[in-house]
Amino acid sequence: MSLSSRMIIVLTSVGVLSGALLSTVGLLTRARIEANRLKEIEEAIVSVVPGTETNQKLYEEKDFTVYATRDAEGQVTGYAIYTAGTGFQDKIVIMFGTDAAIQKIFRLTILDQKETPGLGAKITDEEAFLKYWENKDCSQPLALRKPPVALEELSSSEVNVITGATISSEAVLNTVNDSLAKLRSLIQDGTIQIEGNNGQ
Amino acid sequence: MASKTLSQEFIKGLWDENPIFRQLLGMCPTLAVTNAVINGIAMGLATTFVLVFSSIVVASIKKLIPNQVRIASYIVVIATFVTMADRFLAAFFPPISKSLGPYVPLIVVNCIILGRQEAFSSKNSVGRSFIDALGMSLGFIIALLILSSIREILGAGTWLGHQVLGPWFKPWIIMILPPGAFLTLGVLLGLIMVIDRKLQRSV
Amino acid sequence: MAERTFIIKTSPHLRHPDSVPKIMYAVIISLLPAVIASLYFFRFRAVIIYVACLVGALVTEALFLVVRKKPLATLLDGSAAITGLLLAMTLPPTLRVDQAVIGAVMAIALGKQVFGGLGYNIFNPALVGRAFLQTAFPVAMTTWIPPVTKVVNTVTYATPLGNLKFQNAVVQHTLTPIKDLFWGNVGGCLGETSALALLIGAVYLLFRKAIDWKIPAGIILSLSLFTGVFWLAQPDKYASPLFHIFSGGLIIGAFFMATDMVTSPITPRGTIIYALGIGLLIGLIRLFGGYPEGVMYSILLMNTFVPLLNRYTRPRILGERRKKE
Amino acid sequence: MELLAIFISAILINNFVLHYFLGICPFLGVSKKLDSAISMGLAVTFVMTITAVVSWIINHWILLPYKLEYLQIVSFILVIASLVQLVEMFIRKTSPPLYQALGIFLPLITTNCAIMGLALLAALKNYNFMETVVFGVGSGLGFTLAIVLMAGIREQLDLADVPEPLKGAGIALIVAGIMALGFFGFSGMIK
Repeated sequence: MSLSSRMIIVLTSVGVLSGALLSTVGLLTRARIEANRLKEIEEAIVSVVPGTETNQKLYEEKDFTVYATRDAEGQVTGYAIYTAGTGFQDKIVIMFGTDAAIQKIFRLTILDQKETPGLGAKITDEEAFLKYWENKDCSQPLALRKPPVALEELSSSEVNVITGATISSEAVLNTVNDSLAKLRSLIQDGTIQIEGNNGQ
Repeated sequence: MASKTLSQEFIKGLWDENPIFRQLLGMCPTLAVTNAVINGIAMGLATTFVLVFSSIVVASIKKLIPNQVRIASYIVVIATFVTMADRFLAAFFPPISKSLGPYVPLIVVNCIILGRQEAFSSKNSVGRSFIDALGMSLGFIIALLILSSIREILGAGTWLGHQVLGPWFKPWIIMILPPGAFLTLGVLLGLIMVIDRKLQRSV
Repeated sequence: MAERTFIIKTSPHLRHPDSVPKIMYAVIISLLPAVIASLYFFRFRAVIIYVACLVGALVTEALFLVVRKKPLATLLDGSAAITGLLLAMTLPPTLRVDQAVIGAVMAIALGKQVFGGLGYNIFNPALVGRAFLQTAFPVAMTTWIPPVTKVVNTVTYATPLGNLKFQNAVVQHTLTPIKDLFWGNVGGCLGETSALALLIGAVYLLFRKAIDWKIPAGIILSLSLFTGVFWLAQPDKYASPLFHIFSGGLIIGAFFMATDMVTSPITPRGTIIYALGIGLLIGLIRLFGGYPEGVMYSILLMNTFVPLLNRYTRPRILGERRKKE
Repeated sequence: MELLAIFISAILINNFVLHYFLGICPFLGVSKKLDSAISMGLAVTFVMTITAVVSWIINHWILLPYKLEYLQIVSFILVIASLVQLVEMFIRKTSPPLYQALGIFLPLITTNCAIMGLALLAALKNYNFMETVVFGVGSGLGFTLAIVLMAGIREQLDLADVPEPLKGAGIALIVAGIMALGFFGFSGMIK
């Protein structure tokens, strides 16, 4: 056998064997990896809109996805918004839930962030940050309270800054305010419509 | 080459030819994933899987592969095992897969692996290559463990997630950030040289 | 101090006729007004941090000298003391003693001794120590208290620059008056608050010709130009160049840290680029970065450029021709 | 605006070497001499830009539409390896001086994790075509900046009395650590 034909045979068989092995592995793991990804989103949606049983993707673009959430009876409970903004180092990926009239934010959770540990990374901390986001009035853009005050002293549309991590706190705030504006305009121009119960 | 016993073949990876401390190979994952011990261990095991199986495969098919296409074939073999490791982690350990990020797929360009195929498995028997790969992997895991232990203990006050330093200790956050990785490995390499010189003198 | 002759020392004796200890002690003397000011403004907290940094720096230096079998007399050349002193002056008064010691150890070990000691270091040792602390303890390094001379009734307290960046001080009309910045009646790092005290020392150093006037002049010039453009365009949004010069660590950085002979360029053109670069980076970080203050980062960043600046701005020797490619 | 942010971030904030630890082997190995560091940096930038284009096309025209994402690693590494070969052949034919300058560095680039890292990160960050290209150029320039600064410092350190055990990789890593500290100054500069 000549050298070049041997080379071709060897390379082809290595490629075919590896391809066969990989497609088996790929197919075996695909469902599970997809399920893992969906489960993460699913859990986040349930956590940001209380009483959610099912959800339906209404709109999707890069770093901005809107889900309609429904309770056990199929009544619309609100919107879950998946969004992202730039923080101190890199992207902060956020999920938050509003009521169907977009007047109130139920909860907010951080799905991914690379902020400074012990400082900006406190945006994932319930006590330092997230608890101030519960049940906020979002009919107007939210504002950041600097320096932070006790929970009772915050007005209904204010959230606390994290001391020493103004940039990270502002990044979350601005991302949320921008997403709310975007959601409203998408509903206004009819791009987003909920079938049946529209929550009015 | 054959003068080494199998146990010597195994032991050499731990110290004399330790891939990180002595050969300075595979620095990217070493620096990137050692911010926590659990990440270090996961990376070590994933690399071990790839190295051991690639070595076995390369050693068993070495006679069939013409010299001209050997690198290409090795790369395909390595990439196959890396993909398997990556998919496995993503399917069954999603949090670890997420925190290791692109560094699992990057095992494919870890110089340790291609280096061992070129330098060892392509010239030695399957058994010997297996032992060599095991030794190198263990050396790699040990290095990752040392580095990640230092970084996690100083940087978070914990080891494998358990609190080891008291409340008086304020974590040095720098240690789990990139500068801490560079500084720790730099100082560690210096210390390894000092120890090695002491050992050589005492021999 | 007695003249010591025939002692072979490492550079910078190539660059200056003065002996190393003579310059070093001149620098220490020039820092004293600011040290005294900080003792006045922050009292016993200042004392603790000065002691911690000085002891940490000197002990680390001594350890390295012993291990590397170098003459212990080098310890008294004043350079380690300056590193300790300068580091302490750039720390917030609230820092814990052990944290201050860690900073001093890192300054000497990672900033100076790993390179082979005085004359070989690439980065300003005090700033290496401070950058280490800033990244290791970001919260402690940004927790401020007002000077004892100032009565305030809020719990948290911001530096003038922090106030500018995070509280929109210009828009809110709460910008710290230049007068307070000048006297030092503001919050901040120990030795950086009083512009007056620092300038007294700086004048002494300039008079002694112990530092190159072009460096502080270049830094102030480019910072003024950069901040001035934005200020003139939108005075209701940006602070004036004067505010930027007298706030934060600019004076101490420009006169006492950027001028470090070992870590600044040796060529005249290199020196000018280096100084202008520092000023520009400070402006960029203060106006658009995530941190309110950028003096430390700017000097460290320009330190990394110094070897390249030295190489590419080497004056041609008389008669030498440009090499043809 | 988005593109400018990606560009600046890739050079200064999330620098490939100082933040992602990619390309550490050439960063330590080829930074002893300034001239070779510059050539290496340019070679990497060049290959990175092409890789960005080709890997995006493969990912978005072949792998994703046909649900072959599990072939990403294999196809990226093969593409990079053959790309480097092609580039080497092309430069040798068309520009001998450039080949002289970059030639010996090109083969080294195949196993350079920065190139593979670029392809993987661009896919992971879900960049569109233009963003991927800008990310590729920026990352290459970021690598060049880091390796050139390091080479300047190491040439100067040749004259320094660095403790024996730290000579070489040890001191280079410590310098890289301090450089990474300095680069933190750019954090938060893009919004």
